[in-house]
Amino acid sequence: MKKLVYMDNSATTPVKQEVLDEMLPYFNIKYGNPSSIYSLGSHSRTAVETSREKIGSTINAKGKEIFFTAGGTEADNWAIKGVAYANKEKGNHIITSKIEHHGILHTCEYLEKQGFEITYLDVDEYGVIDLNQLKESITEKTILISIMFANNEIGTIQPIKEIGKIAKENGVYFHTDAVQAIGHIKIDVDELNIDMLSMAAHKFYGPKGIGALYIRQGVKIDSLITGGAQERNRRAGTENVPGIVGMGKAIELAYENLDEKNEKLIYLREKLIKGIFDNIDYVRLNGHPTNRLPGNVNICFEFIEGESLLLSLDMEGIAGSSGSACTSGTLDPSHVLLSIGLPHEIAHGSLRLSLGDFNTEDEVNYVVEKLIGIVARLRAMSPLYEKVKEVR
Amino acid sequence: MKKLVYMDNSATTPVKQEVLDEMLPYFNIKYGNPSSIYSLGSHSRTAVETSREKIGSTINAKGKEIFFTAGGTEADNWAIKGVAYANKEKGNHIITSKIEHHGILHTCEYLEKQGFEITYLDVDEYGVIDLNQLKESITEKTILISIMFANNEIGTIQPIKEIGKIAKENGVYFHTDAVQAIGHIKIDVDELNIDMLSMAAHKFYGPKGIGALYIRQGVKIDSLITGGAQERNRRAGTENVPGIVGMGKAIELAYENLDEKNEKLIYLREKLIKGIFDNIDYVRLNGHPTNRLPGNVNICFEFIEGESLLLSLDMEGIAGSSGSACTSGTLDPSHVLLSIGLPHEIAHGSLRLSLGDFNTEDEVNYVVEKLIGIVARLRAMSPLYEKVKEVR
Amino acid sequence: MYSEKVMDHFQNPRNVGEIKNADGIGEVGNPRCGDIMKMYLKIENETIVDVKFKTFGCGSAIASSSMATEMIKGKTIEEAMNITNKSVAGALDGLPPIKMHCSVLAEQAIKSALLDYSKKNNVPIEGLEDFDPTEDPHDHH
Amino acid sequence: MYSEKVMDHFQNPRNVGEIKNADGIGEVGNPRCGDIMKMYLKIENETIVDVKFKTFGCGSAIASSSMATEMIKGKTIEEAMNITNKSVAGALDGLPPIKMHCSVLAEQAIKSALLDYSKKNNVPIEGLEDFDPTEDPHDHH
Ligand SMILES: Cc1ncc(COP(=O)(O)O)c(C=O)c1O
Ligand SMILES: Cc1ncc(COP(=O)(O)O)c(C=O)c1O
Repeated sequence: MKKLVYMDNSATTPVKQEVLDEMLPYFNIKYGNPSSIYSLGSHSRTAVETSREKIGSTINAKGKEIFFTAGGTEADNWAIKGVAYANKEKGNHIITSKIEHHGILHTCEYLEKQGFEITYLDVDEYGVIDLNQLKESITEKTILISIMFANNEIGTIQPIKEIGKIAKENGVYFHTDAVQAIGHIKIDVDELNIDMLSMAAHKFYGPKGIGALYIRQGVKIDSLITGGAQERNRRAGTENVPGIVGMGKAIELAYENLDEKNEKLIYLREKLIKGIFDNIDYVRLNGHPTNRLPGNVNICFEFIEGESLLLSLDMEGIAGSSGSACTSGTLDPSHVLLSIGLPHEIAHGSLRLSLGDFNTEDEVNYVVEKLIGIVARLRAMSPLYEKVKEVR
Repeated sequence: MKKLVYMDNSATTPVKQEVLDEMLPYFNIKYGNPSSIYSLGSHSRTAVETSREKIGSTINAKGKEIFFTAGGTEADNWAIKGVAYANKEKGNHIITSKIEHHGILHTCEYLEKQGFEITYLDVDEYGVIDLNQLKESITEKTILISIMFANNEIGTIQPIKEIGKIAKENGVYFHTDAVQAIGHIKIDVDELNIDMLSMAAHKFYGPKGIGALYIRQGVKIDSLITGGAQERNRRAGTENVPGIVGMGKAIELAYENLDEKNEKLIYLREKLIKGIFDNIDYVRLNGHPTNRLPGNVNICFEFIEGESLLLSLDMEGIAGSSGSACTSGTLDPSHVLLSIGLPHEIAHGSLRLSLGDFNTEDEVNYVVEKLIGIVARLRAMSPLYEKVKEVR
Repeated sequence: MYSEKVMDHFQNPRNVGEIKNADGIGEVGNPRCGDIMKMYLKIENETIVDVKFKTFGCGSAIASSSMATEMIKGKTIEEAMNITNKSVAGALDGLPPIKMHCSVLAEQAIKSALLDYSKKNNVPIEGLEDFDPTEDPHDHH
Repeated sequence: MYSEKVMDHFQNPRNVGEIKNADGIGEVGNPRCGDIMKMYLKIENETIVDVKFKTFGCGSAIASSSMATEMIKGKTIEEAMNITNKSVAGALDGLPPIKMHCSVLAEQAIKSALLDYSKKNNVPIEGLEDFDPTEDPHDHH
């Protein structure tokens, strides 16, 4: 394949070689079903439990509080629906935010049809929720607060510790969608008072199709997928053993030298932002200026549309993403960009470049250089830019 | 590892090398997210759609009627809950059988708590449902019939075509859990009037953690997992691309030379059954004598308990499974064996040996030889056998 | 996702730009929806002798504009009026279903520019009587 | 799943068999539940001079029986009465939680055989007053 500058690590990441190497035997050598009692089965069982322990210890949880799922979305669905159905005698009110991933939002909307009441908290211009609004929203009927750890589009990190504290003080469960945070930020579920936490391996150099939900011991939650006795009777289905093994290895690698890796990512991120701001006008940075994911850059280029930007970048071998309507398959641009107050026409021109462990400084320079030309070319074609020039 | 005679292919199968080879690039070379518009993403998209088409054409369905899931259990849950919730205005009655997999049974039990009514059809001594009982069970409120294609324990194949006909005549949806059948038996969803069909790749030499639900166009069904727009808005979550690719390749291989492979399996199966019956007394074959999965052998050895049989076989490098309570993590032996009328004490002594593409005639001979000694040894220890000898 | 033709017209769009003193100018779309097309026509003797466009929009919007300009350049007004969104999409070897509105926009842009010409010059154009340039192209999905 | 000790006792069970004219015989468990243990004792001068067992059951049931017989062989009745399910499980380096009832069964089998001896010979045994050999071992999970 031709040269590829992959800057869409928030969408998914390649599986690291060390991770794949650990997975391989579980496809066709140690292929036993973990539920089987013969040796081949117990090898798989051990591998599954080892991974579970690794993941648990990474977030300061017990291994038995980790339950494997098919990914982040299943974990999100499970947390929301599972708590809702299991606690509906207690109350029917759930608090979340306007900038959650669709795995949370669409699930909340589904519950609304079933008679649950959902409060969608606003966010400020940086995408941060208002803790006072959160406090005021809690009622006697509130059973769950679900606020994402870090936003997938704009990278903003929420005040999780404060949210956890409010949840605890009010005796309400706290779930956080940490799909973008796990593997990139240190998380201690006890210190942060997190009761449930969603993760997906493919966002930290593990395989697609595997994720997990941390469920603090004692949390009352129904199963989403019922059947066999796997996952201590809480999530049925033959375990995806290679996936689970890969997730365990990936999380281990992710937290090795995390500070160093993040220092590098932040350096590249700031260089990329500076490169763009120094060379291109009518741009704006989305998300919190400092309190954001180390690898996340999200910038709006006024007067041009995101998809044509992405296609142009792709021709130069650069992979990024956009919150434009055209790339989401809907008519509206990203709900996240609208929630932080961007007008539609500006939101359409957003570009997310998410950096990862394999990106280099050369790549950042290359991207800035190519962006300058592409933005100029698309603006030259844009009737909106023309108007601005006239005004000037 | 030491010599292994793997005869638990109904529990899971090794991934075939050709399958793994097709999957590998999708872990770390073609790792793009299929939802991304750049080239790396569209390679993944193409791979996913190619697999979908392969699976569809195998069962005479359209590709767009195939929806990927994390496995058989998720497909079962989706079919049952999805139809139940989407059609509850029409009715609240579901018909299934007593010998379904727990993925169906426990899901039906969950629905019972929500006010649905479930009829669990009886089966005869061979594990076959009674078509008259099925017909008589249908009421105005019946929205779904879910009967498994072939049983995972005793291998019995149900009269699917007749069931499909009855369902169609009564305007009731027909779902079949074909997890044990797909890849082993030719299935034409049109000819058999099947509206929904569950499958899992790891039962036919594909990877664990990936399955699919066939949903006939027009069937009214809610989503089980909501969020992103994947799977045509019906099953959210980043696609498990390597898994999907593997499933497509595996199903293709499975249906190559199927008749030949099944002829061999049936030959081995009959040889194994005969070997056991000729050499060991107080045994009985479970399941239908002829209308059963090509590779399925299920035999009760009276006076001994299944788990100790399995452990003893494991010491000789033989992997099998049992419906004994001890291996299921519950107090009762397999619900399937009880449903065909076996007394508890006999059901505890069941052994399932499920043959697959890699088994040989030598292995069959080896298993028979070892079984003779093991059964004799365990019976010598058994206070139940002692009593029988006294009576003799 | 896109055909090679679409990618070619996106990458090397024909007739980008403006025409000073154009005889007809049409602008359709809405920045809220992420697409605006502006089309400039130079018309002599009922014939479109030159055409330019500017587009704010996705890849298929740019490609559709480009293709549409190619299809009407040198054509009579009557011929241009025969261009439909389907013929634009067809000339591009098809568009993904969710992108069909881009070709609708291209058709509307042509008609809009012709309407402008027709009004300015007081020449009625057959087929434009009921034309509403503000109709939502997304309804044509 | 099982410790090496369990596997050893399962594979090479000690004291399998019967004792003709045993002084005490105990049988506990239920074929419905998948486990029956039968224990034979030869008792001389308050001492268990020989012990044999037969078991229908899973690996841990067989191992628990075997271990239990080893633990009481050569011991006085009083010593044997001190054997608990926990000590049997402990001597096997532990049992999986769902298998603890097997060690309970072993304890019950010993007590049952001692009760039989006590009744036959009319010697009261301290600690057996409230013993109910039909108690469900699964409650001890
Ligand atoms: C008949 C049947 N249905 C459903 C399943 C569940 O499949 P999975 O464990 O892949 O979720 C199985 C296998 O375990 C099965 O044999
Ligand atoms: C914040 C967040 N939550 C949930 C998800 C869903 O994860 P998956 O697509 O692996 O199911 C994603 C990624 O797509 C995400 O970024």
